[in-house]
Amino acid sequence: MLQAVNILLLVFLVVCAVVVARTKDLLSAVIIFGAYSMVMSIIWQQLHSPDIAITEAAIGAGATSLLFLAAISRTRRHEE
Amino acid sequence: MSMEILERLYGNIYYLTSVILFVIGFHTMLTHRNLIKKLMALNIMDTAIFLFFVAIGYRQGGQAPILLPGVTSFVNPVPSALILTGIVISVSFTAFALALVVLLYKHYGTLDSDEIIAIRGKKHV
Amino acid sequence: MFMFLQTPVLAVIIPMVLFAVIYLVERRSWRLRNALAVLAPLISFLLLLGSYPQVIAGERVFIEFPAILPPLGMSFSIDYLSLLVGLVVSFVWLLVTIYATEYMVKEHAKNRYYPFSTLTLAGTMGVILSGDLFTFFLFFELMSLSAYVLIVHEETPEAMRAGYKYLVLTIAGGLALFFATIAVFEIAGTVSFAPGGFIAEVSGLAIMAFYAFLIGFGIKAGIVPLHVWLPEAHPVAPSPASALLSGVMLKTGAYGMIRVVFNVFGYEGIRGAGLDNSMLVLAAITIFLGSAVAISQEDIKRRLAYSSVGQMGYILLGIGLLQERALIGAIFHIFAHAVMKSSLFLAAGAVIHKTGKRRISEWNGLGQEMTVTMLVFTVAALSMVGIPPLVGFVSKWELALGSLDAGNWGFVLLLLLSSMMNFIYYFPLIQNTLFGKQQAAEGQASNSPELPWKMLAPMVVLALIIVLIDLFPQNPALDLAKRAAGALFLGVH
Amino acid sequence: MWLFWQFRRLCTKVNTMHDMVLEVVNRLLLPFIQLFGMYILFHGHLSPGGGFSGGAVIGASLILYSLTFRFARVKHRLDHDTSVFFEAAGALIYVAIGFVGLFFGYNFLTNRGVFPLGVPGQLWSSGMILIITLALGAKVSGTILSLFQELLEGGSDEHGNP
Amino acid sequence: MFSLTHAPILMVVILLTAAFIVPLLRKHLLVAKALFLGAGLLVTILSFLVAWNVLENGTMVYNVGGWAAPHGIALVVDAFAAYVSLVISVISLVIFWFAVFAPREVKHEVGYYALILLLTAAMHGIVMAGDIFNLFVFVEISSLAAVAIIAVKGTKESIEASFRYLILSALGSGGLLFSIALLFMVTGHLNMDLMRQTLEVTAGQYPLNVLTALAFMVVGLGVKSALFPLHIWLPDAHANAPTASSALLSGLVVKVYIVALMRIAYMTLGMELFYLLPIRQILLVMASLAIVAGSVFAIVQDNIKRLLAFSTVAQVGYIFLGFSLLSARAVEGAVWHILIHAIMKTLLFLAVGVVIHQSGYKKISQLHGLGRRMPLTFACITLGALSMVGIPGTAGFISKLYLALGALDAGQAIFAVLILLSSLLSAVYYFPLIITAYFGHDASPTVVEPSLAVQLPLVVLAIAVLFYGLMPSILLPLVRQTALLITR
Amino acid sequence: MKKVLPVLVLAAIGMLLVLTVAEMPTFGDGQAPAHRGVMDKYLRDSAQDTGAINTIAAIILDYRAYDTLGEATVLFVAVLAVSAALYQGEHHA
Repeated sequence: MLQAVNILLLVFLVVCAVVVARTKDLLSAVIIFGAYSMVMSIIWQQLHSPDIAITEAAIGAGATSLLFLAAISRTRRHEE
Repeated sequence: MSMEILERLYGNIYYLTSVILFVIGFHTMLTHRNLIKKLMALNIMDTAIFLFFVAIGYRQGGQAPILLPGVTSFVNPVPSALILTGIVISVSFTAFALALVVLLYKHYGTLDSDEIIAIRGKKHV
Repeated sequence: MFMFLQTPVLAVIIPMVLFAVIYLVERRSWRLRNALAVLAPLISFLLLLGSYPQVIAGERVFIEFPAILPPLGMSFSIDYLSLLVGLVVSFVWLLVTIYATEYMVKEHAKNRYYPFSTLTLAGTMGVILSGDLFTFFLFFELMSLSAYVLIVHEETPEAMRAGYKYLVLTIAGGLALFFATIAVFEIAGTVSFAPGGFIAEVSGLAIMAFYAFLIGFGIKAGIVPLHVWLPEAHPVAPSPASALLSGVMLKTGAYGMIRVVFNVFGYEGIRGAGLDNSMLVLAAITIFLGSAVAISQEDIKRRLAYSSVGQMGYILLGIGLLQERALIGAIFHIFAHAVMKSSLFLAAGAVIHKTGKRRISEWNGLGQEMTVTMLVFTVAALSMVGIPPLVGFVSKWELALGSLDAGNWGFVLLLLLSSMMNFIYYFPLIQNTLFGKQQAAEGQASNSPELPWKMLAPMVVLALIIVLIDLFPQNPALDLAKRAAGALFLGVH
Repeated sequence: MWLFWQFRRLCTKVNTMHDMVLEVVNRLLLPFIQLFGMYILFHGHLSPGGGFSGGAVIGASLILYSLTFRFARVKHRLDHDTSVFFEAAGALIYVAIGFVGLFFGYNFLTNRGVFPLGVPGQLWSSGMILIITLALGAKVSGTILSLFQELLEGGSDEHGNP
Repeated sequence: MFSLTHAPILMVVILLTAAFIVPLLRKHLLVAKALFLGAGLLVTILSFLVAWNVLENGTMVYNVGGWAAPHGIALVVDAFAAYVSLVISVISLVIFWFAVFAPREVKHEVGYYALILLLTAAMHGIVMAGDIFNLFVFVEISSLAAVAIIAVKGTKESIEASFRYLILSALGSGGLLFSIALLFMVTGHLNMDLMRQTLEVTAGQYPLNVLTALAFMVVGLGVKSALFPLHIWLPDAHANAPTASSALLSGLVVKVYIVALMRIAYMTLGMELFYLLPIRQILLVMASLAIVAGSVFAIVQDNIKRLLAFSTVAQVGYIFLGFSLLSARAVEGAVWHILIHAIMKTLLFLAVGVVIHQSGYKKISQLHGLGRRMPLTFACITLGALSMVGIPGTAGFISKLYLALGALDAGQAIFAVLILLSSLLSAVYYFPLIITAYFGHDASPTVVEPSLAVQLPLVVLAIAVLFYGLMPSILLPLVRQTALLITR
Repeated sequence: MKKVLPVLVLAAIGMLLVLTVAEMPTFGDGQAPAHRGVMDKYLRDSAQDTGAINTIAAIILDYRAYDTLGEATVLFVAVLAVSAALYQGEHHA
C-alpha cells in the first residue's frame, strides 16, 4: 500500500515536470513547479530524510517559487 | 533477459524516476526558448539529481538519522548532508539567473532566447 | 660565466647587445648609431678572424649550455665550415652596413633599420656558429623574424604584402624545422652536430624529419616550389637589405642543409635511404626555372632575385650529389655567390639611389654617368656567368667535376645551360649600360662625384675580391672550403 | 497558502489598494510562521532542520511581511548596505569560529576540544554547531529577503518602474 | 617561524574573509582597495611558501576541523596543487593590481573586488581539494562568481553572454553533481584517495556506472573549461567582460576546471582506469578539433577581444591534448602551458583592454600606427603575441616544445604536426595585430599611454614571458613532479 | 534538424542512463557500496564527537563544516552578484 502511494507520488512528479514544460502561462508553471517541489519534499520524507525534506519545502518550494514570481512580475507572464 | 532488466528497473524505480526527470528537464531546457522556462527546467534537473542522491542514501528499514534512543537502523546521512548544500547552490544559481533574466528583459524587451540572439545579431552586422 | 666569453658566443651576443644599445642611443645621436651599426659586424668578423689559426690547426671550438631551455640545451661551435661562412657573412655585412649608412640617408624610419639589421646579424651569426640543431633553429627564427622588419621597411602596400607572404612562409618553414629538430631529438636523443652524422638508422620518422628540413631550408633558400616569397620580398626591401637577404640570408638555408646532410644524417644514411634524389630533382628544377624566369624580368631587382633562386639551386645540387668535389663547389659557391650577389644588389641599389631607375630598359647608357658602379656590376655579372678567372667560375668548375665524379653528365649539361641563360640575361644588360645610348639625357649635373665613398668603397672591395681571390697563390676561401668538405666527408673535426 | 495569495496578488497586480483581508490574515499568520522558523533554526542539531531551512522559512515570512505591508507601513525596502552587512556578518562569524580553532592550536573549524559540546540531546549543546546554525539562520533569512527584493525592485529607477 | 601547516586553508580563508569584508567598505574605497591587494599579496607569499614546502617535504595534507580523511574534509596539496595555486595567486595578484588602478569599468566597485576575491578563493579551493564534494562546492562558487564578474559590466551584450554562460555552467554543475552521485553510489566515499582505492575493487562490478559518471564529469567540467564543442559560450563571455574579468577568466578560470578534471582523474579514478575507458581517445579528438577550430575562428575575427577569446579555445585544446597524450613530456607541456598561457593571455587581455580604453578602438583594422603612440603597451602586446605564436625566446615556445616532444614520445607524430600547424594559424591571426599597429599610416595622434600604475602589470607579465622563455628551469622541478603524479 | 537533434541526443543520454540504472545496486539495499564507506562512523560517533544528535547537522556543521562554509559563500556570491548586476549607481543606495 505504502509502495503504491510512493509510486503514485513518483508518477505525479513526472506528470508535474511534463506539465511545467507544457504550460504556456509562466505563472501557472511556477505554481505547478512549487507543487512539484512539495511532492518532492514529501517523497524525501518518505525516504526518511526529513532534513532535506524541510529544506526543500522551505527553499525549493518556497524561496525558489517566490523568486520566480518576483522575476515574472518584472517581466511578462506568458510564454510566446 | 529483458524481464530481468525490467525487474531491476522496477526495483530501482526511484533512480529511474530521477533519470526520467533529468531527461525531461534537459529536453525542456533544450527545446524551450523562454528563458524563465529554461530556468525551471534547470531546477527540475537539479531536483532530479537530488532525488537520485537521496535515493542512494535510503536503506530498507532505516530511520531518519537522528540519534534518538531506541532507534538502531538509520538511512545514510551523507547524501542528505550533501543535498542540503546542493539545494542552496541551486537556489543561488536560480536567483542570479533570474536577476539576469530581469536585466535581459529590460534591455531586449523579450524573454525569447532566439529573439534575443536575433536582436543581438542584427546589431553586430 | 667564463663560458660566455668565448669567440662563438661573443660573436653572437655582441650584436644582440648592440641591438639594444642602438635602440637606446639612436634618438640621441645618429652618428653613434651608425658607428655602432658598423661596429657590430666588424667585431664579429674580427672575432672569427681571431679564431682562424686555432681552427686551421685542426681544433674545433665547442661550447655547451645544457641548462638553457632543457631538455635540449644550447651549444656553439666553430669548425672549417662555420668559420668560412661566418667570415663571409660578417664581412659582407660590414661592407653592406657601411654602404647603408649612406644609402639610408634618403629613407624614412632609419631608427628602425639599424637596430634590426644588427639583430638580424646576431641571428645569422647564431645560425652559423650554432653547435646543434636546436640552437640553429632558435637563431634561425630570430634571423627570419627580424629580417621581416627589413623587408617591410618602406611600408608601401607591395612591401606589406610581400612581407606578409614572407612572414607566413618563414614561420611555416620555422615550424617545419622545429618539427624536424624535435623529431631528430626523439630519434637520437641528441641534436648536437656530429661529424659523420648521428642518426644510425633512417626510420620513417627520420624521413619525415628530412623532408621537414628540406621544406624549412627550402623556404629560406628559395628552392623552387617554395621560393614564392623571394622574388617579391627582395625587390621591395631597401637595397642594402636586399643585398643582405640575397647575399647572406639565403645561404643560411644552404648551410643548414649541409649540416643536416653531413652532420646529422650522415651522407651514407642519406644515400642509403635515397633521399639525395629528391634534393637533386629539386636542385635541377630550381636551377632551370630560376635562370629561365630571370630572363623575363624587367625590374632589375626582381631579375637579380630570380637569379639568386637559380644560384641556390647550384648549392643544393652540390650538396645533393654527395661527392666531395661537388661539396667543395657548393661551399665555395656560398662564398662566391655572397660576394657576387651583394655587389650586384649594391650596384643596382646605387643606381636606384641616384637615378631612381628600377627598370632595365631605363638603364641604357648609364655607364657614362656611373662608370665605377657599372664596372662593378659588370665584373660581378660576368662572374655570375662563370667567366674563368673570376670567382664564379671556380665553384662551377668544382660542381661540374663533382657531377662527373657522380657519373652524372646531365648535371654538367644543366650547369652549362644555366650559364648560357645567365649570359642571356646579364650580357645585354651590360652591353646596353656600358655602350648603349642614354635615353633622355636631361643634362644632369655630372660634375658632382658619382657616389659618396661610403657607397663606392664597399662595391669596389667586393669587385676586387671577385677578380683577385682566385689569382692568389692559394685561394684562402677555396682552401677553407676544401678543408671543410674534406672534414665533412671524412667525418672528422 | 500564502504563496497562493501572492500568486493572486501578482495576477491581479492590485498594488495600490492594500487588501484588508490579506493584511489581517497575514498579521495573524506571521507570528506562527516565524515561530516555526525559529524552532527549525534552534533545533537544527536535535531534529530535522537547521540554519538553511530555518533561515529560509524566516526569510519567507519576512518577504510576506514586506509584501503585505509595503505600501502601508514599510516605505523603504531593506537597505542595500544592510543586506550586504547581514550577509557578510553571517559569513564572517562562520570564518571567525573557524579561526577560534586555529587560535587554540587546532585545525581550522575544529569543534571538539575548542567549544564546549554540552550534553547531546539538549538545546544548548554541540558547541560551534549551534553558533554557526544561528549565524547561518540570520544570514539565510537576510539572503532570501534581499534576493527577493533585489529581484522585485533592483535595477529600477526611483519610482520603482522597471 | 610560522608553521606552514595551516597555510593551505589560510590561502582560501584569507581571500574569503577579505571578500566578506570588502563589500562593507563602500564608503571607504581606499581601505577596500588596500584590503583587496593586501589579501592577494599575502596569499601569494603563502603560495610561494607552500610550493617551496611541497618541493622540500612532499605532499601536504590538511584536515579541516581536525577530522582525518574519510570523515572530514582533507586538503591535499601535492605538487600539482602547489604549482597551480602558485600560478593562480601570482597571476591574480597582477590582475588585482590592474583592477585597482585601471580605469573603472563597473558601477559596483567594491562588489566587483569582492567577486574577484571570491573567484580567486574558489580557484585555490578547487585545486587543493582532496574531497570530491568539496571540489564541487568550490566549482560552484567559482562558476557563479565567474558569471558575476562578466555581468557586472552591465551592457546588453555582457548580460546576454553571462546568461548563456550561467545556463551552460549550471548544466555542467548538474553533470558534475550527477557523476559525483554515481561515484558515491559505488564507493560510499567522498575522499578522492579512498574513492580510488574502493574503485579498484568495485569498478569491475559496476563498469557502466563508472563510465557514465566519467562521461558526465568530462562533459560537466568540459563545459566549464570550454572544451570543443562545448566552448560556444566562451567567445561572447570573454569578449564582453570588463578587462580584468576577461584576463582572469581566460587566463585562470578556464584552466582551473581542467586541473579539477585531471585531479579527479588521477586522484579519484587512477589514470589506468581513466584511460581504460574510451575517454582518452575522445579527449584527444576533441582537443585536436579545439585547436584547429579555435584557430580558424580566430582568423576571421576583427574584434580583438573576440580574437583573444577564440584563441583561448585553441589553447585549452593544447592543455587537454597534453594531458590526454599522457607521455611524461606531453604532460609537462600541458602543465607548463597552464602557467604560460595564463601569463600570455592575461598580458594580452590586459594590454588590449588598455588600448581599447585609451583609444576606443575595438577592431584590429583600426589600430593603425598605435604602436608609435603607445610604445610600451604595444611592446607588451607584441611580446604576448609572439609568445602565443610560439616564437623561440618567449614563454609560449617552451610549452609548444614540450607538447610537441611529448607527442613524439607518445608515438603520435600527427599531433606534433597539429600543434605546429596551429602555431602557423596563430601566426596568421596574431601578426596582423602587430603589423597593423606598427606599420602603415599613423591614424590617431591623440592617443596616449595610460598611467604607469596601469602599465606596471603589463610590464611585469611581459618580463615573465621573456623570463620563462629563456630560463624555464626555475619551475622545472615542480612541473616534473606534477607530471610524475599524473603519469605515475 | 533543430527539432531532431535534441531528441537524438536525449535518446542517447536516456538510453545510457536507463542501462546504468539497471546496473546499479538495488535501491534500499543495506549492504550497497554506498553504505559501506564513511557512513558507519558518522552514525556511531557523531553524538560524542560533536554533541549533536542530528547526524546530518553533525556532518554539515562539523565533519564537513568546510563545505558548509563554501555553501554560505555561494549564497554570499549570489547576493553580491545579484546586487552588483542590478546596481544602478550611487543615488539608489
